[in-house]
Amino acid sequence: MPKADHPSPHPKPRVGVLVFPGSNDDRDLARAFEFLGADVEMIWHKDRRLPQGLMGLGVPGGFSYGDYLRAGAMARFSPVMPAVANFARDGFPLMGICNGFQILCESGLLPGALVRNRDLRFICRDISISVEDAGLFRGQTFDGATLNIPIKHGEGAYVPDPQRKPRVAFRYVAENPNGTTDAIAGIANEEGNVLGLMPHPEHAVDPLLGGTDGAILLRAFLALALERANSE
Amino acid sequence: MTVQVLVSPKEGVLDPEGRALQSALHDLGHAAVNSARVGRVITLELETSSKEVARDQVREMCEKLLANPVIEQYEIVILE
Amino acid sequence: MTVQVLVSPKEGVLDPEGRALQSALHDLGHAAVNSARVGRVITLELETSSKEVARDQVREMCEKLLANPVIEQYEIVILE
Amino acid sequence: MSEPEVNLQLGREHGLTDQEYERMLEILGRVPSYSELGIFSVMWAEHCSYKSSKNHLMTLPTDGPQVIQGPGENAGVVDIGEGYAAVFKIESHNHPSYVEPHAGAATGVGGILRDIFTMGARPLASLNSLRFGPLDEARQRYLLRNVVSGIADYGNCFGCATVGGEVTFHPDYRNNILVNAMNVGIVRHDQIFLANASGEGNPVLYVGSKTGRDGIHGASLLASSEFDEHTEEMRPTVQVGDPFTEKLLLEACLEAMRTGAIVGIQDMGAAGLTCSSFEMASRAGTGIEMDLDLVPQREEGMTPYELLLSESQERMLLVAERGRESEIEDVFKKWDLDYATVGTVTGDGRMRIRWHGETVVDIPIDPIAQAAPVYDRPVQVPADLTARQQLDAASLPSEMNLSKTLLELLGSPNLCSREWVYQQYDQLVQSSTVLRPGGDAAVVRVPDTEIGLAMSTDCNPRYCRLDPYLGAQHAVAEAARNVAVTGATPLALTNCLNFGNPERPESMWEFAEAVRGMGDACRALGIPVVSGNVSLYNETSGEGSIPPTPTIGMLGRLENVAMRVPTGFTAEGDAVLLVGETLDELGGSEYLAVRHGIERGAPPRLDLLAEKRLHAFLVAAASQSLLHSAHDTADGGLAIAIAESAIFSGIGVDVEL
Repeated sequence: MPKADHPSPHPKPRVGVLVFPGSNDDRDLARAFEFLGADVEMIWHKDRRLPQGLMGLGVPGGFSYGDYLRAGAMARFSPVMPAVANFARDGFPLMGICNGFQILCESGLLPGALVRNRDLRFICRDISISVEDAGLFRGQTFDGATLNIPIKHGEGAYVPDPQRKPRVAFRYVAENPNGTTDAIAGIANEEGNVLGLMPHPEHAVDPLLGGTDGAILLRAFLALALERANSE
Repeated sequence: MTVQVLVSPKEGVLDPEGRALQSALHDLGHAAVNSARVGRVITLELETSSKEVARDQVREMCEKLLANPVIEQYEIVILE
Repeated sequence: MTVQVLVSPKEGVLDPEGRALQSALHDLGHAAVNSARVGRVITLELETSSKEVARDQVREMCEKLLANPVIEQYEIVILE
Repeated sequence: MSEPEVNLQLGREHGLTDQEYERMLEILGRVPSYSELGIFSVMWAEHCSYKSSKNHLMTLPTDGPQVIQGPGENAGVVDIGEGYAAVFKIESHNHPSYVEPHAGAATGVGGILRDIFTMGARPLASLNSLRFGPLDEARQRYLLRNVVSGIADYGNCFGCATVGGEVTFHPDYRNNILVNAMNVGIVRHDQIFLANASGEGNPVLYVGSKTGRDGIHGASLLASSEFDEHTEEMRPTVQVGDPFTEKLLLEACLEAMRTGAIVGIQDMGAAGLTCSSFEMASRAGTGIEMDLDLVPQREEGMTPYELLLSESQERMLLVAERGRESEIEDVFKKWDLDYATVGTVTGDGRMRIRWHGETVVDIPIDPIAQAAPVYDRPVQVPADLTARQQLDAASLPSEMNLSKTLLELLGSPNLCSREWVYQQYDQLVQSSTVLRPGGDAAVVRVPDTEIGLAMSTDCNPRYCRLDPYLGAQHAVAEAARNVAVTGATPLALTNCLNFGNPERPESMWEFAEAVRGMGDACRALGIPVVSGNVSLYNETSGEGSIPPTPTIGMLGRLENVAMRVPTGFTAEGDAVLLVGETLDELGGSEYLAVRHGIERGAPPRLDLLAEKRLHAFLVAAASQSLLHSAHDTADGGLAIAIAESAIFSGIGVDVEL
């Protein structure tokens, strides 16, 4: 992927990408972050501690543990997860994409759960989502914008937990591809630093491969990571 | 000791499989089916021979892994 | 009338989900689990009140749709 | 241990002809043990021995400056520049997919993926070529739904993008659907691994999943005989795959290969342990000694016969450098995979297998692996062929409402959008997919380079039924054209030859003619065959065979992937050019089948020299950025091609006929 030809955020954000057995989009997420000028560390799920100086963490898409039993059900018990929970509690930004979103829900870092798509079929196509909660990204420049980003999943229908209402971050625009409640495509925790979404921004960064709206989202995430690091 | 865990979707929670199954059964002419719910049955072979120990162990497994309390309920059946 | 159908992989047929579940349970400290098999439980509400009619109807549903005879076996349980 | 007593009748039940049974006795100089009979039956089955097709396959061109490894290994390897090579193959899993569509299709994908990474390559893109009976039959919709979900579940979970392929519906596939799976992987030139068991004293290692009773006789009986009433009892032999374990197996194999301690490696596909061990030893001219007690087993009380013939999935056979096995063991333990040293390479060219302290197999390798029987089957032109090739186009009723006809054709099963299928596949993982499914060919970028690879699978079964020689040439030409319209230069092809029962002279004639036509087309276009697969006996007794289906998997190379040419129109005001001659040729057309329900006439004429110039023109035009888009006129003709270019991009078009 050619180096980004636009100025990346300064100083360089340093983010990690978790890798579970069965993660498939881990390298894609790392490549997208690097394309946007970040330093990236791959973190194996058996490590008990996160690397020093990490400003943000991506939990990638894929089929951790083959999605057996429930997508994300087994990954939450990996040795690295307690450190991930502490990292979130310290207010650092986390982004769970697709399987990553499922893992964050199963581990309780995000409320609710994700169940099988309404038509019981895997869906892979581009789709439009709207940004619902501007506060999440501290009013960064895309309030209310519609982003065109690919989805690819078989268990993407969000079911809210009546006791823990989610902050809705993204909704599908003008359609509901998988029967998700209130067209929810992504949510955030109360504090707003842990984000989970089904669409794959890392697959909408390189213009040669398709759209580039994913870069807008990932850049906003990197900005949050820098902001959190600088507030230490 | 054989223990079965029946994990099924909670009342009112999205059950795409159950709904798809009901319409498929109706298409096959089984109009008498008022509702269908699809869950998982997990059959475990446990080393222990005491029913209480087995039940406690399996309950812990359900709480931790086998069922997601947000969307599922479970029932433990000790077979023999 | 509520009828439950337990569908599980046939003996000898590979059960990848059961195998993954067993190793996960071991990792969680439940060493006493010798084996785990994962299948589907289908709960049907039927209009009829006769157990025989219900059993026959459900058996036909199993043969046609609910179970894949090549790799699965099924058991019908009449609840009430 | 009480094993059945081996005699001529038991040999017949294992699919051996009387002559083959006698030949076996000659080779051994005695009556074989039950396990030895099992080995002969799978090694000499059509599926593994190619005994009815070998003579014909020899006539295909297989070399060229770009060819690093031609047919004979697990997959073909071609140079693609900058020290990289593309490893690719297409294989069939037809019979298992008919018996259990979801598991059959899924294990078809698993098998082709292993053929690629056993050569040291990381699978980058998958395609599949699927053929079913008419869509208005419920059983065909059941088969389609489950074959597609099986391919999706396995490919998506494993993490290899599915980027292209084809789906065809024709009444004669009703009882014999076709599921051909193709994969393309990438490897550095200096990291290619071959499958030979060389080096006397080197340990033979078993890695991956445990062995069960899956798919016993999968290779020999199921794939080498027609379906008839007792197909039902064969049902439990279908294998079930685990894509999650396969992904661990991929990472573990590639990591183990980097240790430098691996001498040879082969995946356990058809006939599992038997085929892999025999082929590895036969390629290296060595022998193997194995102890079945050391094989990791999933079931209790498995007999040597079952262990040798089991087709449990996700298993590989390796030969390591003596003394360095522990380096390899560490890798497989890290990935939680089964590992066992099951034997040793010997120098005497024999296969010796022990079980419970007894020698159950002691037979020579070459007479079985190399010198399997080869048949020159009789051929006979189908009696009704000439009649079928007659078409009186003038007698066809003329079309009153062309718009309505066009819409009907665009909506017909063989011409309509395939979105319903490929939107179930992850087309994006590994961030390499430049042109997604739906166009003429998929285009992917080779990671860390600007090289593009274009790939397409093609075959028009109607053309092949009406003229197998010309039909096979059309398959090669169209696959090459689909690749060239994207701006890529056709490099090499793989083929999956799906035909009927070779013991029926008409079917054998169709096979012989198709291979002859394919060879001539490859020579004329300068495109070698580097790998492939033969699937015969696609026939149900009493109902005749499938249309001859020589599926072509074509690979092309783009110097710079950014220069690729998409399918749909891109800008208003652009001129639309038609390149090539349009002749009055309706023979075997989709129009005739959809509008008039007839399959008659000779396929269109094909000028291979003009075809070669067309490919050169397309590649040159693309490399000079002269084309905004390009689309191949194939099934459905000019009207469909123009409509698709518009539909694909949503930009309208004015045409002067």
